[in-house]
Amino acid sequence: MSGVFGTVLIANRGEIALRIARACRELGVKVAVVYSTEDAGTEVVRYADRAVCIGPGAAKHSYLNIPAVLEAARMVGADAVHPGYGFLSENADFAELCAAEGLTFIGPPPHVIEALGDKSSCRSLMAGAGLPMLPGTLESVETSAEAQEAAEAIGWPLVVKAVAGGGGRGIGVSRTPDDLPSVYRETRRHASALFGDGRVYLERYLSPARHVEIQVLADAYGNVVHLGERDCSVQRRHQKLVEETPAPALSRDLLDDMAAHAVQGAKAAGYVGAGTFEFLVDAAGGFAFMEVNCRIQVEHPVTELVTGIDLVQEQIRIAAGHPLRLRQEDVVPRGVAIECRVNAEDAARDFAPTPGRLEEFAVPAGPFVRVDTHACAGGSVSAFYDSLLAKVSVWAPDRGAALARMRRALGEVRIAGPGVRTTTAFLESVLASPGFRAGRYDTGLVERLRQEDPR
Amino acid sequence: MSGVFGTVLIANRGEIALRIARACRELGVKVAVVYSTEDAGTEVVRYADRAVCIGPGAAKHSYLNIPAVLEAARMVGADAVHPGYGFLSENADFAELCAAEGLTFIGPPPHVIEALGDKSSCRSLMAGAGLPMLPGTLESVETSAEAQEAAEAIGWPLVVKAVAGGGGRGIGVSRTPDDLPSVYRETRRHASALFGDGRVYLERYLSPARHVEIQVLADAYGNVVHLGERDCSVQRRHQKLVEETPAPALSRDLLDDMAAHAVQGAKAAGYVGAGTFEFLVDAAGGFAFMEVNCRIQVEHPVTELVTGIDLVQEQIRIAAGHPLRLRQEDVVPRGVAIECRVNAEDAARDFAPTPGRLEEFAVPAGPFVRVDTHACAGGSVSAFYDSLLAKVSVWAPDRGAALARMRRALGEVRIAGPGVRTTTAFLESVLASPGFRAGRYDTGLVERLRQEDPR
Amino acid sequence: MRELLGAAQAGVLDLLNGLSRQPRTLRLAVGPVTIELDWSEGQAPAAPPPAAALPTAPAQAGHASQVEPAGQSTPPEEETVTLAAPSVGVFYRAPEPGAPPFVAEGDTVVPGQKVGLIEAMKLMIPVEADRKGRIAACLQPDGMAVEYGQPLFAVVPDEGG
Amino acid sequence: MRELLGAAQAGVLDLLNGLSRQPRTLRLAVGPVTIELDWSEGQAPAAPPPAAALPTAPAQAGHASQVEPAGQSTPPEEETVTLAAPSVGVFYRAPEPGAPPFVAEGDTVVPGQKVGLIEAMKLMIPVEADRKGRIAACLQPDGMAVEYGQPLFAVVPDEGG
Repeated sequence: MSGVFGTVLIANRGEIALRIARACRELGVKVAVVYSTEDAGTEVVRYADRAVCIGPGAAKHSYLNIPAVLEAARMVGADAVHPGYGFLSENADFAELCAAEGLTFIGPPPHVIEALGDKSSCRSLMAGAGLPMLPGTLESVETSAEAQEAAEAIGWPLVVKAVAGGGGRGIGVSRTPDDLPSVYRETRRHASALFGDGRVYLERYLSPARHVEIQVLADAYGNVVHLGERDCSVQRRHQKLVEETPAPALSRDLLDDMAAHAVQGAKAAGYVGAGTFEFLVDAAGGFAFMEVNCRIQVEHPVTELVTGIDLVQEQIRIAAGHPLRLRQEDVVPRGVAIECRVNAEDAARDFAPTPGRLEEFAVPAGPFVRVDTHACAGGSVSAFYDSLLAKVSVWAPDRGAALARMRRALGEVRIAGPGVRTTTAFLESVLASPGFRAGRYDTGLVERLRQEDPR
Repeated sequence: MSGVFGTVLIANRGEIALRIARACRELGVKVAVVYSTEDAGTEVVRYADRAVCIGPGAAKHSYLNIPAVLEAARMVGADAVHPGYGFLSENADFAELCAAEGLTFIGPPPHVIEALGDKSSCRSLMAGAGLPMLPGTLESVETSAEAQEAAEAIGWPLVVKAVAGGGGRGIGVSRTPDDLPSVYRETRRHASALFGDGRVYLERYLSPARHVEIQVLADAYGNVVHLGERDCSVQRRHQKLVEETPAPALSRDLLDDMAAHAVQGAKAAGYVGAGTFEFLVDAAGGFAFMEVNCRIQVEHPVTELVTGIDLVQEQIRIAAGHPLRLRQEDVVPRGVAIECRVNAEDAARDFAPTPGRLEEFAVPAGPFVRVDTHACAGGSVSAFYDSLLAKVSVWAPDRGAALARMRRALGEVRIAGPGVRTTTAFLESVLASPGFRAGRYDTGLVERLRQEDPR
Repeated sequence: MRELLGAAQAGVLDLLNGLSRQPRTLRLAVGPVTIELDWSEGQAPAAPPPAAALPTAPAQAGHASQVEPAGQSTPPEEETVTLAAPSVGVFYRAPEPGAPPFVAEGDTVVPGQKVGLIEAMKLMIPVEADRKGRIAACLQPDGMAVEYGQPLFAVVPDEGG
Repeated sequence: MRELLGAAQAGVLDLLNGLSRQPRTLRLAVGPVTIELDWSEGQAPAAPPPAAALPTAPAQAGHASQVEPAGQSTPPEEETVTLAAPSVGVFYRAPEPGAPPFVAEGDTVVPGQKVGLIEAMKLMIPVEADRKGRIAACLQPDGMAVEYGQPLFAVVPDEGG
């Protein structure tokens, strides 16, 4: 593979670090990783050609420690840095500092991350590009009175969102004029604490709705293709639990229209790399733009399974300056793919994380099943990081077969350790629910299931 | 899944037993397995809804013990028996006894197994169906003098083959008129010992050649489709080590022609179920029929990976009397798939089996990699059965990417235990060889590699 | 040097894996090889329990497995071995329905004596005693479907047998 | 030397990872390889060392880890703890090129005393002693790239510190 990098430093951990390492191997690129003392025994540290310990368990002092990551890149002689998802993946400053160090940041250019990461500028940009928007304020709302005024124009229910937010964090819902002041204040406070930026904006609240996102790939020469959609409506407090493609029970026309808008948005933003355009779809089949994720997504395997395209390899090629090898007509999704996130959480205790040692850890295998995991028997789930244990994905020619396959696959999960619980049984109950089986579900599904079966 | 079976008994062990169990689960069929005392601790015994111990380690007293298998089927109330590959899978008597017991044998009807299993009747049948044959005797050759006479008509080199043989066993090569009498006697003797049937026939010996086989699916109503080819030329003493599809460096016309002949042959034989038509392709691009395998093949995953069709589920549906859901135009192979057989064998000691306890057993995972295995850390490789540890299969859009992926995957194999060796490094050397990389290889590849690097 | 170290580490782990009981100390040098293991436990080790492998079911058919080693706190019981099913099938205690059983509890048996039948696919496979002894218990009822190796009888072996 | 040390560290980690039960002491020499593990509990083989978590290398930065408990057969050695790198980066022993090092072997140090620098992305991060003691050895040469937690100095703690 001529013309990609000599060494890529992976500035991440867990399953995605291993996923990226595998892509590098296949491209003939040397793999370096950073790790925290907490992760010293993990698989990717062994897998990599070079591994550099950059700090203690707390992410702030390791995976979010920009000087340490850059120093590690220098130490191993990396040409490029892959940030994975989370951590520094959508940090425009980090992307900029990489460039200053002569390192290629595998992701969009810093100014694009910045423009799309700020919800206010992102909404302006996308509205300008012709994407359908929910009624809301384009600019941030600076006072409670201003919020009240804007809210009356938008109508209730509405959502107060952090300008610097994303990924389901920094969101408050106002259902009546009465609760607006407190929701407004609360969300500002949270936004300040979470993102160091208290600005918020208001938007019509569409819920329940379907959460559908479009995967795009864009090269540095203005070529953009989309790789179809993922339906991520099975969420608990804005955290995705199950994702699938194609989106069931939505018309192909609607989805094609959404995809075309995503491509339009990516072009308008000067997007480069792999990115995701998130939309909400209402019961009437209208859709509205929500946000852009400037990184590889956790749920990218479902897109890979139906398209056959290795998204991480494409990211690396694009970052190395290669033009896209794919034209839109080369992207031919086939069949149905579903991903279930097996988390170390206790569904009975409001999905509280359950860190601990893994005494038993067996994941599914066999035909048309893919598992992305970094965990292993004898390893442990660290309390320092997210609770994702394994992504179990299946492919089948049709949705019925895919559901049967996923049930079979989840039945093969055997994970045990002192104090460790997993979401496996909860995922099985989602799969078994009539709404999910019929493909007629929305972001309210999980809450409805939990009320039926509070465990 | 209405109309398939209530309970299927799996009359096999190892990876294929688990593979079949998974297919049953996905079809909503209860899984029963038989096992020997040697296999009491294996994964499929735990996986199944019912498991019945039918005898000691020696296959003759367990997996080949027809009364014990049938008794187990009765005990668990099975509706059907899946024989897997090897053992009783091509035993017409067993198929017949199943029918007598009211059990559906998941495979072709007994008379078809019989007609195709006897190489003499099979060759007559296929020659009659218009399949290209190598020059040879249609009937068995009963005396040394008769052999001499037939050989002179065929020409040297030629191969003396057991009428009851198959799967690479019961074959002798005569290179000159001088060695014919001894080769003839030896092969008869072997055939008698191996199959209880000393009859042999003669055929032109084509070697080196490519070994290419066509997968077919046929229902009970005369509908037959093919699922493309597999190139299985990487062999050591007629045992396959690596398989891939499509067959590289062969013209699509040739392969289409071969596939059309296979379908023709299946129709002529009244074939029902999943079957494989094996052909030899010479350097000039001519091909000739070799034999039919009346069972699921070890290497079926490569076909599944490019077609998306679950062959074992299709076998079960066909056996349950369903008409084929697929028309030929529904079979659209996509991309490239390769399978490597990781065996517990010592390549340095002429691939001698290395049974023993598995202290470490880690197999590859991640995007577009499938592993079929029954083994696990803490388990062991039994000296009673074949040495297959894991089938590592990969898919990619093109052959170059598939090769890179397989190299990556084999690099993730970590198998260790006292005395246990694996073929992993040898497989890596096959993948790295210029002949294999170029797709220009034949059944002589392995021998040439071993002479270059005798280890 | 580095390789030596790796070998030494692997050596330690292998050693430990091969040990049924973890030692108190382990020392391994390499340049002309020393290995030292110490299991001493301050006080004198207790009297070792009688060596007796516990059965793994299904037991090897035709081979007796010791199933009830003498308990330590209970008064000593008779030691028995099991006679296991030589085939999967239906177990019969008598030659035909209504006939008296081949053997009853308390009967003594000699090697080769027929003590039951297993019917597998209309074949009648005899169950035969493999040693001299006394039937302590019949472990399966008449007409029960049994697997290969499943215990059928508990037998008190005759010391002289 | 650095490689050897790395190998030794990795060796310790691998060993510990491979052990089902963590030993009380672990000693690993390298020049022709010695490995010693001790799981004994309670009673005194020698004067028990002060309770200190066993090191997992790279050690928790800023925290001292005990690396060399007294050997049993050799005459008692000085017990040392390591001072580990507080950051990934380039380790400097002196404030600037040509200047004398912050500390030399044999020097005594007090908590908070600057004993080195780590340069990470042009930031100069001080390495400070975390206890009273005497520098037994400097384990990394000037200008060496080090990882977080990598041992920089061996320090003999002052009992009174």
